[in-house]
Amino acid sequence: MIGLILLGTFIAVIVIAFVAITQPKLPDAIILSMGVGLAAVVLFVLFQAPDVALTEAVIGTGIGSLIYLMALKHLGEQK
Amino acid sequence: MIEGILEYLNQTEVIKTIVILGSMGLFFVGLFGLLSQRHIIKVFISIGIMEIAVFILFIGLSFQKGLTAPMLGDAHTSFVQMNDPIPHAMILTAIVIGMAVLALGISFAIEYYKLTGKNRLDQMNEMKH
Amino acid sequence: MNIKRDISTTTLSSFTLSAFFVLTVLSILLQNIPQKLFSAGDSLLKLNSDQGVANAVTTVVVYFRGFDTLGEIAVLFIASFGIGLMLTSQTHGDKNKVKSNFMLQLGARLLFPIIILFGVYVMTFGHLSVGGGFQGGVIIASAVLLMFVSSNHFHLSHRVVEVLETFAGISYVMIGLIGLIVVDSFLGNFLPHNISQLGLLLSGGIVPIIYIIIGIKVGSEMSLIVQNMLQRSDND
Amino acid sequence: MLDFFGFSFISLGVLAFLVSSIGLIRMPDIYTRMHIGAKSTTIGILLIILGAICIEPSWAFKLIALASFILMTNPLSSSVIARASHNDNTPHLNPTNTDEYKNREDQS
Repeated sequence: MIGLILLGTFIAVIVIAFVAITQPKLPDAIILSMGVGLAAVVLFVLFQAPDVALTEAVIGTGIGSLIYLMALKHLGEQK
Repeated sequence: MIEGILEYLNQTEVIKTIVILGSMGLFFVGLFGLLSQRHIIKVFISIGIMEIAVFILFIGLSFQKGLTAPMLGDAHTSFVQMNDPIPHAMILTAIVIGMAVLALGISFAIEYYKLTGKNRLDQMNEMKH
Repeated sequence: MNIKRDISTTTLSSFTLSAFFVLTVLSILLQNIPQKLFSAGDSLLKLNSDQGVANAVTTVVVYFRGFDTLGEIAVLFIASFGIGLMLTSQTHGDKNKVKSNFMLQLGARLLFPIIILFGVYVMTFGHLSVGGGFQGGVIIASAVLLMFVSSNHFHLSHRVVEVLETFAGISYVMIGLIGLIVVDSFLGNFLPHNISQLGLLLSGGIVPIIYIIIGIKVGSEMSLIVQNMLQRSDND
Repeated sequence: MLDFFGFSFISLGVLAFLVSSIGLIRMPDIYTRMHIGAKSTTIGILLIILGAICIEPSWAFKLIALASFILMTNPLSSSVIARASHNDNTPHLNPTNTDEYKNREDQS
């Protein structure tokens, strides 16, 4: 069963990352990159690494969103 | 049929192959973004995705089916049949350091934007002439 | 996005070629994956069983790789220092253009001690369950971020952060030097660490103390990063 | 018997999440979408926590603390989203064009 779950989660990670990168709107791209971090949290839990999962959850969605949003506020819109 | 597929996917070699090919695919998605996008925030997002791909590869190669997390709990009272704790410790510090270095890079980009008003990579051509 | 317009043909073709090359090499390599990748993990787990620490990751971070963790904290300090140097702000005007309303201020004031308490819990129980100093420090920094976003008058005292950070850095090195004198190794475990006391709060010798010190250091540095990145926004 | 109640509560919670995601696709503008996202997510998470309490009664204290935290933060975030979009002059769509907040002064 764990092989099937791993396969599905990897496909989800890759699809979310591709959509996040080819997204023309910058706020949507930032939100979707946070989604990549959350899917990576699921993978770390499946790999029996709860410490790494907690770290990635706190940093990838707490401080990381702040840093990207501050960059968006200062660096302006695309085109 | 379905049981056959599940049995095939549960083998150790197949799980390791899924980990290696999946994280490699995620790394190439990040590399594609780094090469194709021009806005500076998209470049930083691509670098973050490549970082996450490396973390997943590192943790996933140390994972073995049937072993538990390296931690004593209610059901486990001795340090046997556990996963390798060394990659977990290394990746745990690498995530924190990676986010701090990313913030440093973004602060450089903000100061550059305040000085020159450029936020796209194809406009940054001061070194050319 | 239009792929043909945005990327040149050379880039795309070289990208495809390199991906194809890597996949070919991988498919050759994947023919004979060993069942078990050999590493030092098993012997480390065996060593770990006389430390009195339930979480093996904590032992590896703080005790076996303690000197590396000191270097990583130095990297974190230099990154925070660089951000403070780049994003210095001179004026202190109104932080937000729109005033935050009553409900947001009250909710943030209610949530702030709960999040701080959770961060301290994660920091203190790092050697018994999931968590540790890095995670707890970042949780405390996120509580500071919530107060910065909600309130207009909240200000982090620079002197307090400076004292905390200096205390944490100095006490880390001092505990290491005491271990060098007493047990003949840097960061040696000189406090009693008996395996029979496993499960108590003060069971691991110096391991929980050093993880709390790491938590104070990471929390103050991440709070400084948050303050610097938010204060830059008021003098556009 | 308690397990049966737990799993049925968890199924109801997942059903609430399904209804919420269908509503997020179907609703026209940001205010109705925010309504859907906040309300039915709260119901779904609370039902799932109730099911978990029924299955594992020794975790009840931690799960109740988690539920109270969600009950505190979820209305706060949705009200902040609504206020921000109103201050940003996001347009109302036709069936929901009542704006009772327009003539009211901002008093913080």
